Formats: sequence, structure tokens, C-alpha cells
Amino acid sequence: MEGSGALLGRPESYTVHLANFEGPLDLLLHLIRRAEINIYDIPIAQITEQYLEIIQDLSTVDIDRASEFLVMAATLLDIKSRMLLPRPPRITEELPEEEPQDPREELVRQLVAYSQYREAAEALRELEQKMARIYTRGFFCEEVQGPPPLQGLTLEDLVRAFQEVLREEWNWREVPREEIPLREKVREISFLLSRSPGGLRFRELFTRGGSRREVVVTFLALLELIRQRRAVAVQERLFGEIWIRPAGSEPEGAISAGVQGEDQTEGGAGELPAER
Amino acid sequence: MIWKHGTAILEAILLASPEPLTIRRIAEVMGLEEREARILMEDLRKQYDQPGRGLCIREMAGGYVLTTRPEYAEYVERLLQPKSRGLSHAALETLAIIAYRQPITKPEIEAIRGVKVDRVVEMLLERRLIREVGRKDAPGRPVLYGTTQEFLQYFGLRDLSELPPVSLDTSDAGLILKRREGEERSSRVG
Amino acid sequence: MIWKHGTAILEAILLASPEPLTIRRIAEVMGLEEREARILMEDLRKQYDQPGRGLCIREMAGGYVLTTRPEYAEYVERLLQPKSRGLSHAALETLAIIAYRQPITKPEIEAIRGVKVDRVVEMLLERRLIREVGRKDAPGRPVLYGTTQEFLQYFGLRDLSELPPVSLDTSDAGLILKRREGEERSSRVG
Repeated sequence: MEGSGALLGRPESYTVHLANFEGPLDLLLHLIRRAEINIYDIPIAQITEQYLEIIQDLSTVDIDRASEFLVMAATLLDIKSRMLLPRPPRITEELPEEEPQDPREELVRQLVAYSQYREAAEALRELEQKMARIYTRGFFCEEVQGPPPLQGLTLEDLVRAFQEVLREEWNWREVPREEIPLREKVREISFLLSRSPGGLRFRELFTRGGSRREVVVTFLALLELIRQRRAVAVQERLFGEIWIRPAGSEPEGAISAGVQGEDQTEGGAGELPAER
Repeated sequence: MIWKHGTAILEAILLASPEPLTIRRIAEVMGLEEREARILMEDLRKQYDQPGRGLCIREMAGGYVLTTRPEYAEYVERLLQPKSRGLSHAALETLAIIAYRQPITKPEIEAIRGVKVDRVVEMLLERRLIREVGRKDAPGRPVLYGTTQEFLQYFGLRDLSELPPVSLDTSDAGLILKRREGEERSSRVG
Repeated sequence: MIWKHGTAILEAILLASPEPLTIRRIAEVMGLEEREARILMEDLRKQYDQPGRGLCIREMAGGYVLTTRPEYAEYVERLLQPKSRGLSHAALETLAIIAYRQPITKPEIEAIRGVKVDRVVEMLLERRLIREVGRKDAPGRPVLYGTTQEFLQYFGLRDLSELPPVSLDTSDAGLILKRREGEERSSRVG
């Protein structure tokens, strides 16, 4: 345990064990508190040095945690080097009141947020301790005798339900597509579209339903609507959200990947950007 | 503390006790003679015998329990009755699958039902109809679910072997069952 | 029956209820208006506030629970195995983040804590202190987590609004936060 720490050859007035820290932020907060410095004006060189010194101890924590400490070390070194650079001249075209960014800013923000939740955790600890002294009902006889809340269900119901499951599985195998209520789905989607002039998220259409069959039906129904020029699919950014909008409602300036409303041809439906 | 707060302490441990509380145990916990514990218990029982109380202390299985008065049983029953009338169709189906195919994982149930079952499984767990019975030796080590004692009790089954055999009403049904079993888990036969 | 035996019936169903008993449920079971149920509860609470009682009625997780008084914890602990040690520091930290920021995803929690939270989240799920509440509409559709009724009960909270206020000593921090958001947005548009 002591091994790597001893290599430093500097006897510390008190020992800091890496394993005692929840993570890099915990350690940093400790160093900041110890040095009694303002969190908004961290002497980054000094703190970085102390941080690096302590994580010499890295062998005492497991590999995952070790990497978390290392990532922070890299961040600190990066901030330190950026602090040394002269500040770039202000570019006036950008937001006028904006000051040049302090390299520490992001880290400080993270530290402040983290310390707030640590405080919250402390408050929860107090409640926990208070509640540890309070007990609720132990033994209660009515409860033991009573059936689980399942009024009015019989074994036959259960058997029938399983039979239905089996039948479903059978249908799945033997009749894959014949019973697809495509027309119904088309109606459903166009109804939804008519009520959402802003459009629907492509993904939403799929999470709402469920079964694989329904996914296929939904997809086919969408293609049908697009083919009939009643809907357009719009993707504003590469890999961004795909929107299904009622045809003609497409906002100006949106770059639509895939299908445009006006010059839609039948073949165009195939270009609907594929998820994944 | 003991004498001044005697019945109060006794009341507290009586509520919290996970089993009927014996005089011996009371004496032990409170550091009293059994004789003294018995006196305290008598005092507390008298407090509960006042009119206007909804609870009483009953002797049971060699100990004492805090319980509701029989004259209010009607309300207690109404409270403990399910809020909802039963299980939704989705829940029933999921329960049936778990009953007949246990132990089974969520992804396996989802493969059969074709929909996400997180919420339904959650609800069945809450109602104690199913429980986690282990983890499958597969990637991600998914939780395996099975039915509970309460499940058996509710359906009046002694054990799972008493679950009625299920087949489709056509002769093909058994075939399907077999084929699926054969495909997915070579060893298990429903 | 109801008015004469009101608090008695209430006392009975309060003991019998397996979960915090809501005013609404009381009204339902007793066939009262919620307003009336509330009055009865106040009466019953007053009865329990007498000296010499070992029990009290506590409001938590949206309902009322009959519990032991904290001052007799020592004896109850002697009777039961003491409650399991509290949550680990890591668990409490993670739970605090989830409680104050719900619904929240694992990556978001990790961004705040600066460490991986898979194991802690798994454990909190197992203890039912948190649950999956949905999926975020973001790449990968990560699971969103929130706290449960059990969470409220565990910490003795009536509802989430009773979470201890966190001293946001952030006149400056808020400023920093805002500026960053502005930056991000402007760079994305540009």
C-alpha cells in the first residue's frame, strides 16, 4: 500500500490515501479546501502539482478508478498550459460583453456543481440517520392470510392467456404479413400529423407502438404517406433527429435530408434516411 | 427510563416485532424480570381496551401481537382489497409466460410478447406474483424471473407441477410448444 | 358507525396498511369526503401525541404511517437486528444527484460526479430507491432515472418538495453556467 507513496521520499504531515476519495473531483475539492483557496480563483499550478503527487498512489485503486484520476490529471495539465498562454485578443464580432474564457471555467463549474450535490448527500445522510431510529410495523397477521391483490382472476384466465401467447407465436411464424392493418396505421399517423403541425419525431412513432410487427407496419405506413405526398421526412443535421411533418408545413431554411415535399417521386421514398 | 416509559417502550417493540412477541423476549429486550414484563403487558392491554381504540393486543402463538379490532374487519378488508380490479391483459399474459417458461429473462419475455415489458414486470414484482430467481449465464447476466409462493397460493396450487398443461385447441398446438422449447432451450420441456 | 368510531376505524386501517396511507385512500375506504378524512387524521394524531405513547403517526411518501418513536430506538434495535448500515457515500452522492435532478441519465450523473456510476446505479435500482422513468430523446436513447416511493419512505419525506434545500452558494456559479450555455448555443448555430 505504502510502496509508491514512499517513493516520493517526502514525509507528509498527514497522509492522503487515494482510495479514500470518491473520484478526481472529490480529491480536488479536498485539495482546494485544504489550501483554503477561493474555488473561483484556483492557483492551478499549485493544485495540479499536489494532485499529481497524490495520484502517484494510483496502484492502490482499481483500473477503472485509476483512469478517472488520470483523465483529470490530463485536464489539469491542459488547463495549466493554457493559463500560460497569452490571452487572445478579443474578437469584437462575437457577443460583445463576453470576456475571454478562463481555462479553469469549465472545471470550476464542475467542482461547484459537484460540491453542491455532496452537500445534498450530507443532508440526505442526516435524514437517513434520523429514519434509522424509526421503525414501522413488523408482524401483521391479516396481511399474511390475505391473497395477493388479484381479485377475480382464475387459473383458467391464466391458462387462456398463455394459450393466446402460443397462438400469437404461431401467427408470427405462419402468417407474417397478411394481417397487417396498414391502412389503419396510415390513418393513425395522418391523424397524429394533423394534430401536430410542428411534426412528429420519427423515433417517437416507433416507441409508441411496440411489437416488431407494428414497427414494420409503422414504417410502411410512413412510406405510404410520403409516397402520397401527405408527409415529409426532414433531418436538419446529419445524424440528427428525423422529423415527420405534414406536407407543406416544412419551415424555411431547414435542410432536409432524404425526402423533400415538392419534388417527391415514388422512388424517393426509398431515400428516407435510415436510422442506425 | 424503563419504569417511567415502560408501556411506551413495550408499545414500540410490539409494533416493530416481526413475530409474536413473547414475555421472555420482552424481558430480555427491556432488561426486566418476566414477572415485570407480564405486568407491563397487562397495563398496555388495558390501555388498548379503552373504548374508541381501533387496535388491540392479541395473544397468538405463545406471544403478543398488535392487531386490528375484529369489529372493524370490514374496513380493513376494504383497504387490503386491490385498488384495481385485477391484472391488465398485458400483465396477465406476461405472468402466464413467466409461469410456464420460468426461469425466464426480460429479453426472452419481450421476444415472445414483441413489446417492452419493463413496467409490467415491475408491477408483477410489486404485487409479489413474480420474483427474481437468479441471473442467466449469458451476456449482461440478465435477471431471471420466476413465480412466487404468493402466486401459487393465489391460484391454489401446491407447486408448479400443478399448473395445467397448456396446448392450443388444435392438435398443432403441442407441436408449437415443442418446437419452441426445442429451439430455445434444448433441455427444458414444459 | 363512521362518526362514532371514526378514529378507531382510522387507527385500524392505518396499522393494516402495507404502505403509507393516503387521505384519498382513507376517504375511499371509509366512504368519507377527503376533508372529513383529514379531520379524523388530525384527531387521531392528537391522540398519539399524548405522553406515554411509544408510537406516533408520521407523514411520509404522500401518506401516513404508524411508526415507533425515535426515542425508543435503542430497545427496538435490541429486538431486531439493527437496520443495515446506511448507504455508502458514493450511493448517497449518486442518489442526491438523481433526486435533485430527475429525470436524469447515467452519463449526466457521471458528468457531475466525474466517475463511472454503473455499479452504484445498479445497486440503487436493486434497493428500489430509484427506478427507470423513461428514455431520453437523445442519441442512444439513454435510460432516465428518478426516485421512487421507497426513496421518500427511506428518508422520511412527504414528497420531493421536502428534499432538504441545497445551499446554492452560486451567485457566481450561476453566472458561469449561464455564460457557458450562451457560448455553446452560439457556436452550434454558427
